Amino acid sequence: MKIDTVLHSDYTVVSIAGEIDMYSSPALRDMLLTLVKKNTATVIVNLKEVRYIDSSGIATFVEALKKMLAYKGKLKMAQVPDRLMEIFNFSKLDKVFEIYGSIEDAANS
Amino acid sequence: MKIDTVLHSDYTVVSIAGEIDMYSSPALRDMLLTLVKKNTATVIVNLKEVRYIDSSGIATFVEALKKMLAYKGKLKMAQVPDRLMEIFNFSKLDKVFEIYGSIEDAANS
Amino acid sequence: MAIGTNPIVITIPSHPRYLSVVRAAAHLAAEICGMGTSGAEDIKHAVDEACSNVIKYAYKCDITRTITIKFEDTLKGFQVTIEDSGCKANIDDIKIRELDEVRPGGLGIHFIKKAFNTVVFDKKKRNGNRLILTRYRNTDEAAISKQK
Amino acid sequence: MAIGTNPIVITIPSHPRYLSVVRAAAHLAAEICGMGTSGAEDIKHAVDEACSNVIKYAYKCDITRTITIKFEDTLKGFQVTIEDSGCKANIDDIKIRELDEVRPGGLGIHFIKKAFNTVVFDKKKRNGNRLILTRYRNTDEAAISKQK
Ligand SMILES: Nc1ncnc2c1ncn2[C@@H]1O[C@H](COP(=O)(O)OP(=O)(O)O)[C@@H](O)[C@H]1O
Ligand SMILES: Nc1ncnc2c1ncn2[C@@H]1O[C@H](COP(=O)(O)OP(=O)(O)O)[C@@H](O)[C@H]1O
Repeated sequence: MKIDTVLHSDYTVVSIAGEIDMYSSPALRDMLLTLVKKNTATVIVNLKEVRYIDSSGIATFVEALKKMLAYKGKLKMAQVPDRLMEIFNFSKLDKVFEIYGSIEDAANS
Repeated sequence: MKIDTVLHSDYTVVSIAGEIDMYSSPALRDMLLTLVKKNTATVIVNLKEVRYIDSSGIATFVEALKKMLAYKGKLKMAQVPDRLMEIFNFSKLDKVFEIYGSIEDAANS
Repeated sequence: MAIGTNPIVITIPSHPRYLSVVRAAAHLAAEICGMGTSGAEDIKHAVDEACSNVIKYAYKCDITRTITIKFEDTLKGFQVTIEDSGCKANIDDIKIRELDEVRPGGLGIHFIKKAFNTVVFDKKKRNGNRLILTRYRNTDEAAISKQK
Repeated sequence: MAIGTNPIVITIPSHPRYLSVVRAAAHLAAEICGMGTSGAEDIKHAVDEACSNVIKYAYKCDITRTITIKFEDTLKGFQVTIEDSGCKANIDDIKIRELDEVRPGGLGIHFIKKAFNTVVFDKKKRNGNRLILTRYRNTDEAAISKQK
């Protein structure tokens, strides 16, 4: 898994590539919690290059979302590949996360 | 491995996708020898979607080439991915096969 | 694997780093056994979750142990057997939470049950655990879901 | 695999259909052991060729047997051990042809030697064969080629 973070004036884009599993999700958690600690208002997670996510990856996003809601921050998902969308649907997370087709859509919403 | 064969007036294009190994190369051999039996003048092998080739795959191409040379037929390789080109170079087959960047180049040569 | 032939068996150290090897093997084994593209994806995911649970719960994150995973084609269908030598799983501990209750954790079992028709711990195993997962042949997603 | 930890071990039926599982495992194991992208590709290829040879020569295409492949990180480097219970390989039979002589066949050994610094059959094994392949740590392609 690779994580690439870009800070824009209004939002921060976290682009992830590869597989999010029990091995890699701690690094993702560290990154998201760093943003949470800074009370980042809007985090857009670009999932375009993610080939796999397991329950630990989902748990990581849910944890970050809950922490962000506490200070009224927003965690938005963008460019979710079909297979991941299927997993989000199955986990009923499509109702929990804001999901957008593109990073622009996520930024402008 | 998947093989797709298209007959044109002047040449036949054999497009292969996936992995060519000891398991799949017998099917490739069957296909090439069918073309050889018909004394097909020009066979262009499109390797664009081939992710892997082992020695049995290479042996299959060498066998077909030798059989085609016997009736002055031509076996041309097109769109060879970098990793395969490396293997052809290592096996000194870059000097044995005619290799082209595109199917058009192979057809027009 | 034709039915009744030798299984594919893989042993990894109990470290999350090796889960990618198990996933690749599970995916290919399932494809070879004719489980279809989406079936193979679900099986890969489920086996990964089950192995993650072995590391977390049976081995309590001790990364110096081993996990053995067996893939075979049986009369019943595609069968995966996961063995460890860790703490016995207490079935009562394995709480299945409702998916509607959104919180981190508790999803793994759902992914395992999504892919497999039967999920059982073999009671005959003395030490450690032997989890036997079976996906029936020709089950479509709908049939698996309905059973739940 | 950190040096000295448990190896990854995989057993497959001696049928070419399962070589894809071995390739995936070899590639990932090599990557995890820090063999680099091109090193991992070469290792994958070499292990595939060695297993193909077991099926062809040790088992004479009997697909009902098994092959066991072990991947480990040793002090020497990345080590792959391939075991079968077939006919003993006669070292004298393993002729290495010149690459310049173009003919079908005889390339496998070259791909094995391209990826690994040492290629030896363990003489201690009574029945069947145990091929031990070692790629030294920090070997670059150039160094391996020069040795030949
Ligand atoms: N192999 C196992 N051994 C013991 N307990 C387990 C095992 N697998 C799961 N459990 C128990 O079942 C619960 C639910 O597991 P799971 O759905 O994978 O979610 P999570 O691990 O995120 O809590 C776990 O919290 C744990 O208590
Ligand atoms: N595992 C093995 N057991 C016995 N003989 C072998 C084994 N591997 C290779 N050989 C011998 O070495 C020769 C060269 O092998 P290789 O380079 O893989 O080419 P090929 O299999 O295409 O002939 C083979 O023809 C065979 O006689």
